[in-house]
Amino acid sequence: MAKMTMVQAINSALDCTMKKDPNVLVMGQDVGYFGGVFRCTEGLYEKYGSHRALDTPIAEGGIMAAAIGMGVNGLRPVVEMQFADYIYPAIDQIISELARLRHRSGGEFFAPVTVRAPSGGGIRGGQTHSQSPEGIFTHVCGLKTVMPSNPYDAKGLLIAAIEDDDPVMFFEPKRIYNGPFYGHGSDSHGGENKVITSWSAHPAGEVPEEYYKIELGKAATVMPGDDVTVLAYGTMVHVAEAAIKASGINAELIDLRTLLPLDLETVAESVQKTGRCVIIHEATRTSGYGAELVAEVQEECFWCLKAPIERVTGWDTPYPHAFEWEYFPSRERIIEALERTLACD
Amino acid sequence: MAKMTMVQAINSALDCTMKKDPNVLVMGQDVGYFGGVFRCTEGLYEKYGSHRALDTPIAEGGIMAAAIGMGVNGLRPVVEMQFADYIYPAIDQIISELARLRHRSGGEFFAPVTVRAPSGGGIRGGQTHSQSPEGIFTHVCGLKTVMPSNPYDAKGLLIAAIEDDDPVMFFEPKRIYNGPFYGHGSDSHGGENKVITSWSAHPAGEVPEEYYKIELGKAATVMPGDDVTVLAYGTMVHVAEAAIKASGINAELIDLRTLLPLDLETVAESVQKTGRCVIIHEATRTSGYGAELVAEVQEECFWCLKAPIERVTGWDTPYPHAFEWEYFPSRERIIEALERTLACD
Amino acid sequence: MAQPEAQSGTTATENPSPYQSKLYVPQASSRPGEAADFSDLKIPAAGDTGKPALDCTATEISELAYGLVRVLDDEGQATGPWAPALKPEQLRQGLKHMMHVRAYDERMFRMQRQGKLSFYMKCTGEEAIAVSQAMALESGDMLFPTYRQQGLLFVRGRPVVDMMCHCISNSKDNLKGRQMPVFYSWKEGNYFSISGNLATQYSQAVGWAMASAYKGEDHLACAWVGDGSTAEADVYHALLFASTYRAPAILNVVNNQWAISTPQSFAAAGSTFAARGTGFSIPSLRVDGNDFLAVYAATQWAAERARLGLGATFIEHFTYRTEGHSTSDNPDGYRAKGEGQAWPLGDPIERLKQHLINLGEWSQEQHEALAIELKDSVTADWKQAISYGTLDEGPHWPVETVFDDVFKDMPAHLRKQRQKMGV
Amino acid sequence: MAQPEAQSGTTATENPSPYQSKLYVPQASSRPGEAADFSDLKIPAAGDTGKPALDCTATEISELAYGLVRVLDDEGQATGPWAPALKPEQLRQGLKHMMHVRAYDERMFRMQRQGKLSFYMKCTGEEAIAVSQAMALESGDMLFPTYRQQGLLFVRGRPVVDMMCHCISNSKDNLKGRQMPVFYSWKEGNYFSISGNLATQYSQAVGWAMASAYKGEDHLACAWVGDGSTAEADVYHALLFASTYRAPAILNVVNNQWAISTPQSFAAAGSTFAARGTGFSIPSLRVDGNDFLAVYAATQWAAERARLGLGATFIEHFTYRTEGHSTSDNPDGYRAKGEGQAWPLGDPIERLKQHLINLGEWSQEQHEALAIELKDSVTADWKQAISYGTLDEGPHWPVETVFDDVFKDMPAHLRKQRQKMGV
Ligand SMILES: Cc1ncc(C[n+]2csc(CCOP(=O)(O)OP(=O)(O)O)c2C)c(N)n1
Ligand SMILES: Cc1ncc(C[n+]2csc(CCOP(=O)(O)OP(=O)(O)O)c2C)c(N)n1
Ligand SMILES: [Mg+2]
Ligand SMILES: [Mg+2]
Repeated sequence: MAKMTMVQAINSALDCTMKKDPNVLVMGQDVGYFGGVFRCTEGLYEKYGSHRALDTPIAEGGIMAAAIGMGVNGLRPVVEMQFADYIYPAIDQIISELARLRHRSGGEFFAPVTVRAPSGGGIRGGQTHSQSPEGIFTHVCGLKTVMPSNPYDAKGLLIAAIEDDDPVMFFEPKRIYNGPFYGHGSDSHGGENKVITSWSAHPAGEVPEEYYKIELGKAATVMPGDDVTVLAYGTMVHVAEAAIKASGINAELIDLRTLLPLDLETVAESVQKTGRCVIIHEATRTSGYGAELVAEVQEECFWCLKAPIERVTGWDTPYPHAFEWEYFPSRERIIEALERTLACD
Repeated sequence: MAKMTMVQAINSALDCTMKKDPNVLVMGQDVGYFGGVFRCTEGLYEKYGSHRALDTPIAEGGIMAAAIGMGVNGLRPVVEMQFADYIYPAIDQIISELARLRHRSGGEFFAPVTVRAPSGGGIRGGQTHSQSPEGIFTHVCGLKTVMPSNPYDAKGLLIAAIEDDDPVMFFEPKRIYNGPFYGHGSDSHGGENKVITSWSAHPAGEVPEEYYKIELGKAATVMPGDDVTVLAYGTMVHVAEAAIKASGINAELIDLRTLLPLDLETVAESVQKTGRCVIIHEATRTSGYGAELVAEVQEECFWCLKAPIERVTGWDTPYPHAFEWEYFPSRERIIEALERTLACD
Repeated sequence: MAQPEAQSGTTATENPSPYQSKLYVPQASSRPGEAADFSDLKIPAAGDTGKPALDCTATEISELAYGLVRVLDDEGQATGPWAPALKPEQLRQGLKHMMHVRAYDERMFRMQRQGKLSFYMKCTGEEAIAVSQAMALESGDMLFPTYRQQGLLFVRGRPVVDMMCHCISNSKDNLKGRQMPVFYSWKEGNYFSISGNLATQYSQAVGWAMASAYKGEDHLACAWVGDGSTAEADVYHALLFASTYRAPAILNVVNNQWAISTPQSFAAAGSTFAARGTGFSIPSLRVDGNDFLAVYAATQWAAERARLGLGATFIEHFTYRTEGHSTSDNPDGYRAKGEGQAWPLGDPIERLKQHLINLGEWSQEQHEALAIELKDSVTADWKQAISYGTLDEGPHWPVETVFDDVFKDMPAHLRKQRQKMGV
Repeated sequence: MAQPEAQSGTTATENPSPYQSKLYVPQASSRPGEAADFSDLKIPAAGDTGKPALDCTATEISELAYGLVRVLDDEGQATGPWAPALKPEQLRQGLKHMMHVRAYDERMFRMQRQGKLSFYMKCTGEEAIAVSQAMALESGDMLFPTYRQQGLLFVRGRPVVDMMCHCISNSKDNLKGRQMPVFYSWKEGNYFSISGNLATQYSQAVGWAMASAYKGEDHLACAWVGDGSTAEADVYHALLFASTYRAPAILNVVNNQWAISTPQSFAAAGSTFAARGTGFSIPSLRVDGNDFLAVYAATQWAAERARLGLGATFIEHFTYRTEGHSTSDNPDGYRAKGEGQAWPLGDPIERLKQHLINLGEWSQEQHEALAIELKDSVTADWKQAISYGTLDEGPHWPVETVFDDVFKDMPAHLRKQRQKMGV
């Protein structure tokens, strides 16, 4: 066991899989010599060479196409998109090709590509370095979509993703790369939100150095509770946790970890118990993944519901540079939603 | 007034706006000399010349970028994507640029581009000529998304879209370009589904030859009813209508027409009355636009709901060539959902 | 190469615009009512083009990107440095494959017209490209075709019955009824699954080739794209990645001069397609695509380069789409009726036939007999294919198999949907 | 131009792969610990390159895509056919703008280090490009810049205070706190809103130019992209559409040889960037980007071509990114420390200064005085800017204005969300 940040845990996952399987390679902009703009691929170039820690031209569509071709030819490429915001130039290759290949070829061909992408806001990146596009990918059949919330999960899920024979979209909440974020003060700009909390103080910052996997498609119950179920993933797991603690409400917090396939069993079991559900994500609200969660939860648990299911999400606006703390679903907004939900009878 | 198919109505909308405003032009693959693979731009080349019925290279991303630049420079380009399935190469330009331009420039710049795209299945087009990607665009703030269900609406909505200063995604359900489709026999392959019904027999096939607009953001109540609200758009409006009639259920059928902004008022009013809601779309289920509708309806109408909101949708698979009638939400599946919903008390 | 002469493309008869547009819009080679005319085309004589060293640079041979590698002259004689050393038996084999493709296309087109297929696409006039290239490659080389390279399957020995079964989505369709006709896939023959999305696989081919190099193997990837489709971003990415990583790939452009109704002038950027490769340091050739021997030689040259580690080659095959784009269009609506006849590079089958006759290795009688034999064989194949089911009547794959292969293992939500399907 | 010599890119020290990889991976010009060495560069002497006719074709001048248009020689003398007829007053103006940009960059970079900005990007060493090009264009021409053409704003007269207010998202930020620093927008100055997404606006510029032609106007569009960003599809589309419709556009590549940590060798395809334009029939030039006069002359030539209806010009500006990519990286981590010093084309400010001194129109004293004046002016501007608010403390735009401008008129769901924001 070692103390690791999420960046280190991701790096360790890549290292473990590259060591185990010569068909695994990482590729993307600045991932080779430089080790990645967020340092996730640091040291891999030195260890595995320029062919396996492969720098690429700045062409997300070309990178994705090359990765698909490599995947068809037996390799397991792990593509880094420098920011999730820059996935769109590659989305035709992802949707029309990567996701569909196995089905359209009657099972003859497939490409086991993993796409890693730092996503979400909180680093003052403005609208083009803060997006959370995961919802789009959950609408595309043939893709699995994952977002870890801590170093331990990040490593285990990433290894599982790389070894999965289906394509996996692996979104990394960059706000918590180096430490958890508890949604400090949405109204103060210079102050509390700059507090850097370290992963070393968090239990999930304990990460085995060796190879291990966490099965895709399994949620984790972060806090048990009886009165309301809170569904979150990525950075929002920690903000939700802080909000629940601050509110004193007896909430059950579930970290979805994998969005598709969804662990509906765990979710439904919880809502059947609590009768209430609040869903939290950073992405814009309309047609975000929260909508799908609402739809499934109300279908599965309709007769137990004591209150409308609430969504606490990013606003339906581009992500603003100066107002990120007002954009983020804050502790305050989560607490209000929890209280509104509990007030229903 | 004249009898028009949806193709003719769209053509007439283009003709009316081009006549009125020299800044309007149509552009896309085969839209000029040839008049479009679905004939929607027929005659415009002869009438307005090659500069205003503009053939383009096969580069959806390039076409979209050119249209944005033109829009910034005062024109109103109407882009035809030959099939909605081929929007993805243009999606970066749509999401990162078209949708965001006004906001990111503090209101300084905008591009009033309309994107027309034949969408949906039912013409044996297989997985790359049958998709319904509208849900994705409703997740992108800054875009309006429209899908008409008949010639009259198609013309009025398209003119409104072209004259709108915001970008509009205008999806045309190609199965009903030339006549409505009532979801004939999902179990017969050669027979009933080949029946071509003509628009001339349908009241909405009566279309004024002159200019008129239908305001975006307004739903239409197709059939009034008391026991259950059915939300649909595009081709599914007609299948739903046939299913409701066949079932004898006293359902209220709402044709959303504009998905974003959604006419939540009309929808909520209806569900508050009926207490039940069934949502129908062709697109794949998970994270489709139906999920957003469920989320909004349950939030607005929770206390009146007598049954879980049901979604009847395409399956979470690519659209299959040989099995389109099993893929389409059929009358049978809709009737089952209606009956299940009504059985709840 | 000079730019095409500046002409305003407008033909407006009733243009209410107050603007005096200065926008240039490209012209078509011909439109209905006009006389088709290719007399401006500069076609070098067969045998005139030199054959460069395998390790040449792109700029050293940049002239070849504007010329036309030709081996067979108008009389069917093979001439010049590119003439490949092919045995008569191989030539007859090539001729037979091309004729087989044509017989197949004709049958399938007719079956579509009779409502037995939902759609079909012929490659009439372009048979030499796929057939000759497949013969010049090795079986371990991976093919990334478009819908107009059915010839590859004939050379690699795919049973015609299987191709037909795919096209009618019956119980023996290896694609399980999921794909439109002609979007073949055949793993066993190293023939990649065709996508309806144009050009997407062109850049994947380069990734495949990079993986081949990564694994230290000698297989190359060979990819095709149409003239119109060259406009897609994937072609740029393919050229860039192939150059950057010196991928063992052959990147082909089949310039049949039309993209549905759109003439090549909208994609050609006032130049040749091959010329686009030079700026990427990829040696680029322009080849008479109706000349079986020239295509063979160019492909062999490119394959040798790839196997020697010299990287990719870009080849434009200059040909002509003799018939409509697909069963969905009538070309008389957008180009002069006689354009196909006016096209000066002839028919690839006729040209190879003449060559073989000149060599004394073939005769008109043999040719006619073979044509009948192939037609009959295709007819027999069709009968067998429909015995496994037809599009409208089935039997098909069980409908619930649509849920298979979305993922390797079916997740719970798909199992639930399959149940809901109620079959 | 010959391909770079074949070298295996691997530096693996502990590679457990059983494969003998044959994949070629490009090399960097230098990496830390190596000696920076540009001695392989073939740099033509100033004045040596001929100036073609405005109506030349791309292939006629293809050599210019591999050469380097230079006017100022090492001694600061202007020479050759490209030397533009600029008055001393204009030259001093250009020098002043470049010095102003540098002073501004230095100040802003320091302010970022002090936590006053979230991010900043300098254009040190590349000032000539934006400043000289803006001076060669007309005010009605539309600019589609990247984040490294701040010089355009200085020439067009944007108040420095306004630029600063944007960079700190304060109450006077014309972008209302929405954009990261340096993503300027300035409609009044025909300066398009910069996108964080690389290259997307390059092809939009061509659409803008097409609209200009459609309306029969004389304005051109001028767009920029970095060497690394040329790999994006938008650049291909820009070249293709500009060629197909002969759009009045100037398409620039600022080849500063680095894209964050990635050397130009990953994007250059073993050739020059300019060479890529020739295959699209777009006359393409390669210019000494640190030579104010050469950049001016090339731009003027391209602008004249556009206004004469001769279509687009593609210009590669060969320069060097002297500092880090942005405030987020340290270049010493990925390139040799001395690489900037080894770069042979010098500093654009120094070179123009020397030229003016040679002309007797400038002196070392004047230069030093101007530097101080500009530094002071930037300091005063900064003080004024922060008087309208700072990033951390505000005042900003009212937070609820984030809901404005998503649409022209706010729809109901956004009004509802604004209410929920509770402000
Ligand atoms: C991405 C995409 N855009 C548009 C289409 C529609 N489409 C199918 S074939 C075709 C023309 C292709 O022409 P070309 O590349 O010249 O190939 P050819 O048909 O001549 O062999 C078009 C526009 C498509 N299939 N995919
Ligand atoms: C689509 C996209 N991909 C990746 C990035 C991240 N990124 C920002 S700048 C940059 C390097 C650009 O290099 P270059 O084009 O050479 O321009 P320079 O910074 O040298 O001026 C990268 C990769 C981005 N902003 N957009
Ligand atoms: Mg073609
Ligand atoms: Mg650069």
